[in-house]
Amino acid sequence: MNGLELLTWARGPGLALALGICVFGVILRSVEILALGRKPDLAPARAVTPGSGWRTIFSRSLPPPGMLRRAPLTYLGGYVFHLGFAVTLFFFVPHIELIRGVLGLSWPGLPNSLIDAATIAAILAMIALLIGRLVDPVKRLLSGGGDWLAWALTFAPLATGYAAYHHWFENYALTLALHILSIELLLALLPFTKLFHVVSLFMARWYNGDIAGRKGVAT
Amino acid sequence: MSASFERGINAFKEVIDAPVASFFSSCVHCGLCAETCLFYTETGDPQYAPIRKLEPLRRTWFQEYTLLGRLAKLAGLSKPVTDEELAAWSPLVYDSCSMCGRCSMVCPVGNDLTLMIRKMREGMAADGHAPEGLITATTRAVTSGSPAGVKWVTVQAQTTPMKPPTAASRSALPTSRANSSAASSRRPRNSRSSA
Amino acid sequence: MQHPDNHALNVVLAEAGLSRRDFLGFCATLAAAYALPASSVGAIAAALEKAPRASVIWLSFQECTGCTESLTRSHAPSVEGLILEQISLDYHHTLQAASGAAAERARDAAMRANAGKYLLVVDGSIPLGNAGYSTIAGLSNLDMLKEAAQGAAAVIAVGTCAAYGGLPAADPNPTGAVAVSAIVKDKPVINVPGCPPIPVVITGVLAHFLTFGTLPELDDLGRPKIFYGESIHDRCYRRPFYDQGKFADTFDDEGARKGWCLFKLGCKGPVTYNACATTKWNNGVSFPIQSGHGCLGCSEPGFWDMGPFYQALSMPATPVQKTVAGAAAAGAAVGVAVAFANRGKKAAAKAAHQAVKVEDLEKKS
Amino acid sequence: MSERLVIDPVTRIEGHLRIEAQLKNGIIEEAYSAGTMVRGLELILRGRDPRDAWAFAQRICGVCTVVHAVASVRAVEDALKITIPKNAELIRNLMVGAQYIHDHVMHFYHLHALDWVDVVSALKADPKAASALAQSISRHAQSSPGYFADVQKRLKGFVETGKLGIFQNGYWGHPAYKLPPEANLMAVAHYLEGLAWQRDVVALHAILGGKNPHPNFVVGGAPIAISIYPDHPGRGKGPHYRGGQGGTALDVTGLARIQAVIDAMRAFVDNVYVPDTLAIAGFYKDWFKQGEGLGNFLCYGDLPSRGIDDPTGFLFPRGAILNRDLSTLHDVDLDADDQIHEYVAHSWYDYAGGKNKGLHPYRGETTLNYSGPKPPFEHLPVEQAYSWLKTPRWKGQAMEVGPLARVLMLYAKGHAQTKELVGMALKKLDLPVSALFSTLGRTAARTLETKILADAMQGWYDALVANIKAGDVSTFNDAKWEPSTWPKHAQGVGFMEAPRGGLAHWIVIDDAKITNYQAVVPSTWNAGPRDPAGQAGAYEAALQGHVLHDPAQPLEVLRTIHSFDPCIACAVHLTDEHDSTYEARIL
Repeated sequence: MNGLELLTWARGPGLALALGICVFGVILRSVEILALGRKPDLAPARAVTPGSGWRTIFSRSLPPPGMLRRAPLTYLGGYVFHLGFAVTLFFFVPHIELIRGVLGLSWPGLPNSLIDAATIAAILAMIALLIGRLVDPVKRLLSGGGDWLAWALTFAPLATGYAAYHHWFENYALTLALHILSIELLLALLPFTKLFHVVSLFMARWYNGDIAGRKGVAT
Repeated sequence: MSASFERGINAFKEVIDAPVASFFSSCVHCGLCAETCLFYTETGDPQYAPIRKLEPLRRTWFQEYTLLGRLAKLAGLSKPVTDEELAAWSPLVYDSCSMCGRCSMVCPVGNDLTLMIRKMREGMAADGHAPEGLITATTRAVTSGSPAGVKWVTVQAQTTPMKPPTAASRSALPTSRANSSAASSRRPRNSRSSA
Repeated sequence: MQHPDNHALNVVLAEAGLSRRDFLGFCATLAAAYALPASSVGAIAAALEKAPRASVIWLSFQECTGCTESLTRSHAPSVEGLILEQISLDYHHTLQAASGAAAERARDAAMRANAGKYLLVVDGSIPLGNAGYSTIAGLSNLDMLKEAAQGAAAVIAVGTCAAYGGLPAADPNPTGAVAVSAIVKDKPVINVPGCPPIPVVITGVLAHFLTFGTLPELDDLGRPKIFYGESIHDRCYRRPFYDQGKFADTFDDEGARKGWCLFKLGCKGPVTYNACATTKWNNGVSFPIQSGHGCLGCSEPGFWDMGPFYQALSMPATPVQKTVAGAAAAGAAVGVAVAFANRGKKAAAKAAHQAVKVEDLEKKS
Repeated sequence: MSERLVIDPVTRIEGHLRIEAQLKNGIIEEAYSAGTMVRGLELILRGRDPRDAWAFAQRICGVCTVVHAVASVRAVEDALKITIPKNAELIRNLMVGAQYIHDHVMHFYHLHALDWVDVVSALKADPKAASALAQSISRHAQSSPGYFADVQKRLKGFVETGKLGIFQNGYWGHPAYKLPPEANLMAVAHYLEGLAWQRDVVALHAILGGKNPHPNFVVGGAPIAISIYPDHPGRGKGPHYRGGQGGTALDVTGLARIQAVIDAMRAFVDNVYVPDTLAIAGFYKDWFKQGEGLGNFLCYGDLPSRGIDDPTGFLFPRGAILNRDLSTLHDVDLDADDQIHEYVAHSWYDYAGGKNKGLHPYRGETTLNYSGPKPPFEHLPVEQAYSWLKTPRWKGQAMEVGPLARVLMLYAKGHAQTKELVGMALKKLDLPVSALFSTLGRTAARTLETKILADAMQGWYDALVANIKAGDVSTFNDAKWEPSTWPKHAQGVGFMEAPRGGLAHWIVIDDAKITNYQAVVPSTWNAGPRDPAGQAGAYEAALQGHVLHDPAQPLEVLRTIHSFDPCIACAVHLTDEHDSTYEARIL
């Protein structure tokens, strides 16, 4: 199998398989979580704060006062990585075409120079976060195989995509195939690793906000 | 019926619900909860990272309530929670958490760690891993109405206009002193606290 | 009359009325094609002058004659220059005068007279499904290729069919078509893919062999690097628009007229290695992208099965919706099953609940 | 004395053709035409996006490299009811026209000429006399004695190397060669000139289609956007459409180059091709009496001026002629279930309903079944199946398609330029109209229609320029581009007149995928084997009665076969099957 055949496999059956596993897993895991139900809080609510859960979904994206100074690497690294990754993912025209091919939705892209900058920023942020994870005693204690795997799964598409775009290797089709395959691996494992936070984060934040709301605490 | 490991795990199973599952699913091990925990900030000991305190509960959730975890347990890939483990976690769950709620306020993915600590304590208690002092206090509270074991006469003595101390009122004091010294002896071992 | 086997090219050229200037012009073209310095023109001329016209046998199997047509479009060297002055094209269905038995005799004679020295050119794939799927003079393609390859110095597989199986081998490959390299294992095989290959690429590879007597440097797909070393996308005049994010959305919108990038219209330039964007076609007139149509990727193995031509390269090559819908249903089903199991477990836990009394707090086991 | 003649490979054609003939005393009693290569394109096409079909279908043939693409996009457009913009119609006409002119000239000089021209004899020519001959028939510039002397010297040097290459084993010196050495020399010169000319004039395809062979097309119009802005102020004075240089190949420079190509085409056709045809034909008048064949002719019609749905606007009319009767033209309907049928009685295919059934292409079946002898073999069993070609019939009749059919249709319809050209040629050769029904009649018809097309090219070009000047730069209709706009089921036929004759592709589309694709091509009509009733095809009929001087040098057979300009890869196309078994048929 040469690079192009691998690419065609990755664009065809591979993509279908990965997306299938991803969607399968996301739905399975979501049902699994939500179907556990909520243990009722028998205490009377101290306050009625409608929409607290929804508000928290958004408000939790900002660092609480003082935290930025306390953990600058985690916050800045996290922001740069997430924004860079999102810009690269959602505003590179070939990616938009992929989304159009799957969902039929489309929007204008950004010039490649900006995408390039966003990718580099995301890559550097990920490297900084990796070093942080290796050095910081708390993170190191909390980290297990799943954390290193998740990092690698996220880093691989950025690195292979960057290498493909800049033709670092002679065989472009193969590089592109590896890029797509790395994304497919990411998609397939997303529901079953901590990467599932891209979905469960919304539930977690909502519950948190809702619970806090009953206590009359603004979150 | 005495406390037992089975009862503890059973309680874990009872308290794990959708919020808990979503919290554990969302954790990215960023460590920010530690940055807000006084036990960590004062000691610098990573084991006080709040999410770390919930590890037995997390594993119970994973093994009991997720497909992947059930399979992993079947395949022997995920080691089950043990009584010894719970014993080891007891100081973390009880003595190293003041339930101040700061971690729940900063967690970027929205985990309510305080809630989970509270839930975990239900199981820990059913397992008999509540701290000895707390058990005593609780027993006293139930039996005598005062966790500190203060009897009505003592209260009366305290509330009546000052008189020279009597032998009866003096006899109540050593008990409370003994309690507080027991609590301080359970201080975390690795403490470098200057407090 | 000179002895035919020792007939050097310069003498032939002189006798054929081709001036020294014409000859050096050809050498300069060759030097340019191979990105050699101008100073090498003399060396090329010297090499060519010593070379007698090499015997070339051209076999056509499962093909459409597009490759031969392309050969005739070559400007430098031109096809008439090639067949009169540079090679002795001893067998070629479409161009040779003789037919039938006379044609086959010419092939036999050339193979015998030039054993071990002739160049074998093949266009078209070889069907292995049934020997009757393609025959010439009652002979199967497989037998004819094996017979002709035996005495060849090297084999040039011209066109994507010969190089990689091409159209006949496209899914579901009804005739079991294979590439030349699947059959010829003991001889050097140069792949010159393209549907068809660019005219001067065909003649350029022949000229390289004639000039240097060796094979050009090949990439991992057996293609000469000098012509297939760079992707069309990298050398495309529309590349700046790709980088600026300017794309034609349809074939005659503003972007299409302004020459914006054709990526969204399915251009396969990024994964296609060929000289189209630099050499261009038909004496540098244009190439597919310049004429408004995305690259089909025709010099790449398996390009027919790369997914729909008008689907952007980053789009799924095959529809994923059905798989995803099925997976979603399966996910929901398994999720519900797990949910029921979980609820059962939780209900059991609740049933096993025992109120914790103070006497229970202490472990007495 | 009866003997079996086999010519395989028939060279100087496209594809793999085998002719077997039964000779009696040097005369052909029966001839059999066999296509010996199959690829399976139709199976390959099934399940694919109909918008992609043209690229696959185009690779049916690299010689008539635009025609299958055009037929294919028209089939899809017919099925999906897509109309194309005026500019796209003109661009397609220009490309089809250029294909004809290029292909016919190359056929005459590079494939057919060696049947009439003895290359070796040219060495004996007197360059001065050759020059005089050339100047007497044409005002072509390259005709000085020095020019012919140079060509002769070049040829001499080549021949003296002893390595004749492609000319090895030609039938040089065969008594059937009748041209004087000077005419041979002139023809050899034009053989070489033609090679240079053809690679220059393909620039038109390269501009409008990106490359040649296999230029690009698109369903719904032309892929090339017009990079000229009618409302662009441009630089300096003059027509305001002079802006927008360089976006695509179809800019002001591209247009000018197309004009230059058209000029070069017309000059070569007028000054070289037409005079050479008439001059050479003058030496072979007996070939205006044989090789006639069926006498039935079929045209689908092409080169529209008011859209493909309006046959009254076609340059080449549609219709059928039976038994040489030019007074009665029959209507042809490609959709009608009872008109065009394909048979497999003598082909290596099976039909579910039996070998003798005929099927309309929409309902065609594909069951590949090679029942011939195992290679290597000597003879084909002509009583049974002997070809990869199917046998198409129109209302049960064997038909000839191609230039002769078209010229006869034009002539019968009273097309003024055709009447004038035919009249001129017949007068010059001193022949009656019936001489057209012959080997050389076919070759002459090809030359005359080339002249008609070369003149028409200018008209299409002028119309395109006028449109652009008027502000119309539309080349593509995207209304039905997305498959979501298509009906669940659709079927259509795309027809055209290819250089070798009437060509049509039938397509059936279900759920945006091809479920059936069939091409019935010119060489299938002409080169197909016998039908169940034993009726011979056009090649087979035309060869009957030929007298061979020497069966080892069957020059006479080649003359007649080449007069059809065989294109066998085209003829061996594919149909498909309706049940779920996996079967292939290429015909």
